[in-house]
Amino acid sequence: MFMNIVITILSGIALLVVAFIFTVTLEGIARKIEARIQRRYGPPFWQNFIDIFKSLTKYSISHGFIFDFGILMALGGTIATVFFIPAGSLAVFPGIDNVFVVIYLLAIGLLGMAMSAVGSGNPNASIGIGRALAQMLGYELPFMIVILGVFFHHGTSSLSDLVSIQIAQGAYNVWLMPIGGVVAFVSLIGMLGKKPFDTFIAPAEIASGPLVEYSGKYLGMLMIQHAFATFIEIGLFVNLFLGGGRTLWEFLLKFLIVYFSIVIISATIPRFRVEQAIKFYWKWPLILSFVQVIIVVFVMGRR
Amino acid sequence: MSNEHKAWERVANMLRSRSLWMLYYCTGCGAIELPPTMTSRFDMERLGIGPMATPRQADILLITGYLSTKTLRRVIYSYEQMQSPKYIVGFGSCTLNGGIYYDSYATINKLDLYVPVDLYLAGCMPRPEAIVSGFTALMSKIDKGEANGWKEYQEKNDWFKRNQIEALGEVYVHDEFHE
Amino acid sequence: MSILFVLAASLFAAPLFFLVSKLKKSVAYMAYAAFQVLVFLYVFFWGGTGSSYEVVGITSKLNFNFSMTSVNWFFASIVMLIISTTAVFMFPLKKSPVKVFLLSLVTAGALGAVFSADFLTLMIFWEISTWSSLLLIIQDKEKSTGEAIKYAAIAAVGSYSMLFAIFYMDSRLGTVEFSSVALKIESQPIGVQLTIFIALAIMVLAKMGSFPLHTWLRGSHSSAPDEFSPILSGGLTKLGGFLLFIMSIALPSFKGFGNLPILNGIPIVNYGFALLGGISIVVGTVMAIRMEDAKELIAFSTVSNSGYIVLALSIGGTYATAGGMMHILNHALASAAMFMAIAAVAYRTRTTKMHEMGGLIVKMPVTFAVYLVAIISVAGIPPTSGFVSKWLIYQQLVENGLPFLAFAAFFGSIGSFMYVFKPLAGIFLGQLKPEHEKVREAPLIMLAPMTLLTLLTIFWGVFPSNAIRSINRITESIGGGTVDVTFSRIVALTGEWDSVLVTTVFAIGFAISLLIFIRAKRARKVDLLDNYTGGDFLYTAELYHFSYRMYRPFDRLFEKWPSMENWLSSTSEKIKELGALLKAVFFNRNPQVYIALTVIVILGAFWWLR
Amino acid sequence: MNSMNEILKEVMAISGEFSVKEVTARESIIFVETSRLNAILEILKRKGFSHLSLITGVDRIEDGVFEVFYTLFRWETGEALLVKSSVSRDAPVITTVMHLWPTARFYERDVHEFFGIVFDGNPDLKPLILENWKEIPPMRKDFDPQKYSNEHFPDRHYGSEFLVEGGGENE
Repeated sequence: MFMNIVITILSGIALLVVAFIFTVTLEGIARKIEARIQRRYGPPFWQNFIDIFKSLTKYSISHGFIFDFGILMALGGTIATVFFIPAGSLAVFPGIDNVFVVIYLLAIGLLGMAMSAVGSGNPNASIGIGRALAQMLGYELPFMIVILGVFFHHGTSSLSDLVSIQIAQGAYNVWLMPIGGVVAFVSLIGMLGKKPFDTFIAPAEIASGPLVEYSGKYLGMLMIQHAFATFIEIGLFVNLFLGGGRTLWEFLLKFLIVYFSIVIISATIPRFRVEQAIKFYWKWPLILSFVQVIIVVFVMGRR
Repeated sequence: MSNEHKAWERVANMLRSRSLWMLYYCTGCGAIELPPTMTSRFDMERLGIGPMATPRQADILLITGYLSTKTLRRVIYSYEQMQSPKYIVGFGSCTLNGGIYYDSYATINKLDLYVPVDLYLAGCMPRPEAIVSGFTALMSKIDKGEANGWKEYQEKNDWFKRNQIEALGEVYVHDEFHE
Repeated sequence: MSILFVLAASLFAAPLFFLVSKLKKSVAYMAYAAFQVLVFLYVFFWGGTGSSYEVVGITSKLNFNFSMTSVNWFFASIVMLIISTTAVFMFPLKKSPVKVFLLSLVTAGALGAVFSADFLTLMIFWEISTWSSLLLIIQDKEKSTGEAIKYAAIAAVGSYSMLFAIFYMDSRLGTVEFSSVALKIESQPIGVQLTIFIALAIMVLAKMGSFPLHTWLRGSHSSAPDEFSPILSGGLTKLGGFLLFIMSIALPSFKGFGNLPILNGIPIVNYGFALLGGISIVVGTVMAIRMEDAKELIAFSTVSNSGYIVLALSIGGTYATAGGMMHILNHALASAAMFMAIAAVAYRTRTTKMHEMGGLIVKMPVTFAVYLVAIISVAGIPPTSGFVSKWLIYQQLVENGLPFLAFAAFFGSIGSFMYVFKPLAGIFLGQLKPEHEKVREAPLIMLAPMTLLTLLTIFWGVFPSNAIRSINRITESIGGGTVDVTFSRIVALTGEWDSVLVTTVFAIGFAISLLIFIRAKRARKVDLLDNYTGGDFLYTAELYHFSYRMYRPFDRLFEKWPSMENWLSSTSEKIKELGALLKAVFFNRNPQVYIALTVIVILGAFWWLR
Repeated sequence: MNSMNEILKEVMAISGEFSVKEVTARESIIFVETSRLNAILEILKRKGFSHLSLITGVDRIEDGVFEVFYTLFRWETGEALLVKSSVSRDAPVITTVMHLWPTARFYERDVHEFFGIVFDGNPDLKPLILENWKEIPPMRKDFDPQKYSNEHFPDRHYGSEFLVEGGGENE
């Protein structure tokens, strides 16, 4: 009994370190890709590490208790969710890493940041948070309907079981449910808040939205939270639809491919308005997700 | 300072020099030189310098050209909202000695009387090459730990405040648009 | 010490409190609160000892039957918990003898309804509490009679349909007892079962405030006195849950409608009823997002959450039933805590309009904490009990594969992030309004019940097994499946999760971020006047608190949608004109027309009744 | 569409002679005393010069007068007309034209701030651009900006080392 507690703790720490280092380097490379698309060189790929640690060394201001507590809640919730994402062979809680728990634990992070941003009393922040929550209603629905189909077909909603089923079956869910895979990919772009759907942190319109009053260490902590959130969301997609990977490296490779395709898409598309984004998500992705789920439930049936 | 603290400070300076965030606040005519510096021709981002929307997140405040008394009040307010360590870069001769507006009733002639300036860029207005070389000079200055304008502002604060009151009468003004 | 004694005591206590409060209000209120708490403790701790059954004969056929099974105990303890905490909570609020009389009548009615063993007693006691709540709504605000009439009209629709169901049952089955009806109903033809089911369903929809009959909730809540709203949304709507449970789970509606067309495992009638619940989730969420008054917003969140309960209990199955019952408990706790927090704020600031307040976290931190935990539970986020019930409902939706109901459930839970956050941002965060400078924290007597509800929400969130075991006892008693629960882990068909583990992992994450926070340089505290405003100076900070129509882009999406309330008010206009026409035709002045009409009616009655 | 000269003749017929100086085919200047200024502007507006594009002032300190310019513009033909009138420097008061063009309110406020000309009838002669300005209106020729700048904004004193080495150490 004591041994597997030590193993879970060690694999938990390993997962955190892998998640942090891998995602932040990936974000650095993504900045280089975006620069190349704009025909310039872009910063070195370890630039994001420097930005994070520079912010942590700076002085900062605080707008009171809820401003601090919200950030701690955001980072704490997101770190807690990272433990529930199996990364290839590195699964910290095999069997009890339920997808609904992951999605709703991620909501703690959003709620914490929302409280702290509005607690700063800046109108830009409240407008940004209003947009973020409204947009969440847009991209979350198609994703949830599609994964409902996945759980119905495989009869389980635990991530590690889904991964082992897909590996054993040899067929990834993206081949079994191609429409579902496309819909999940599109709502993944919304989840990450990448270019077409980043109205809530629009620097030109609302002075980077919720981030307007964060300085120094708060900014560093939020950048760490953003890195972990990216790892969770893309890890969720890879595990659910691309079979997660037998070894850690296979998982990381799939993670990299998905991330760079999103970066390339987001580097070339201008920003949506919020109601356009919601209307977009409630039109095609939602209809396609219903089509997919009906196919799965009534045609394919259980595995 | 204990040598452990000094070592930590050296690492921090190395980090600060390679990641400078510039505030989106174009106070004068030199601001038009910044887009070419940021975009693909001169690509300021490869030095780790990028634009930021709010003073809370920014490290550098660019005073790009002549500085009227009204703008100086807003510059002081934004500078105090920025978080130290923070640096100010003065563009062109108008911030050095008043430039062609030396005899105007509205513009100030010597910027570092009111806010501590870490780097001046000569030229009316400095072209992108001058700006990039200026930034690399600022980066090496930060790396060596000599860019301490923000410490000066804290230590000699009353001297700065006295100059500001002399030139502006009062910094926080009530105007008709904000009642 | 049987149920009868408790019921009789609470019924006769009502006039007693009225007389006492005529002399000394505070003594009456204290006695009322003490009585309610006593009843709650008695009911809660007495329940576990098996079931007892008592009959009160009034005429040969008409008698009241009361029973104390695990179902009665579960609902009785929830309703009494809400009523007793509100009784303690309302001490500082405005007191009046009529109010304490009506409140104790409401309690007596609710208690009787919850202990009932047959539809008739349930109906009678339920009407006692409905009528007294009807009078209670118009106590505070002057112009609230319109809202009360709307509530009375819709409640009447419900009670008449239930009355019809009772008489129909009596004529067809010969009995109205739950257990005997359950036995006899299978042998009946489909038509009979269908009419009973639909008639009872209308009563449930009316009293719980679900989709077609939800328009009364907003008006009655916004005009009800602050101390009555928690009881109305936490307690009385749960009686609807009690009837729903009896109707769809106790009377085996699944076997009864077995031979109707099945939609992956659910008979078409139940699926239609669940669909109504789903629509009520979506309507409640969308309307709640657009409200500007905190009490109306929470009223619509009650509409949305009662939609969840209707959806869960009508699709049946082990996990949806457990989820539905757990959701009744969670929503009772959470909405009572939310209403109490808003009432505490209104007690101090005299308003419930969100954009007239701001920054009250500085003045009322404990109320903020209570409200925060309540909205985390309503939004269904893990460390609180709200997530447990939603998770169970999702398991059943996944198990049966119901995409449209699942869409409504997901829409409700994600939409709830938006409308629960709006009062938090509008009332507690942002800059403090100058007139609220002297506002103090709510009195201790108000804070105690609120914190009790919060601790219960967190306790059942971290250790749901405690609540689920008592629900298992209920489902076992009527032969349903049970959710197997270890100390911290809940196991369902399509996955399991460990609530204690989730909470500890969240605590570890919180500790790591606290470590980073402390390791870095201390932050300089700055008040909300020193904000980034594009370089310009900020003097009237409270103008910068953005909370009026916080989700404008979302509102613009739903501007052109038809609204249920306008449709209903236009139909009521038409009915009024029709009434005027009839009045002109039949009720003219000369008496002969009256005599002729009455004769025709009597003849018709005789012909029909032969 | 009658040309500008015919319009001016009609105006002269109504309100008496005034001198006209033609700058280009489509632009000319007319000199009017302040007493007739309002009537002529009103007639010109009716005759087609509907757009007031600018009010500005010139300080003729040697003649002791302020000249106030009203630049009118005619959309149909694209002709511009400068109506010039002068006001004495020591009592610079002129009636407002806000009743003809509401936008004149800000032009008059600007001219009042920088020349000190009072437009009676304009309710809103607050300072428009300068903040906390205590001196005399700065556009007047008897105001010395150099002296103000030296008093309020000290200059950088270039010591000998700057001139000799030509700023070597900035590399």
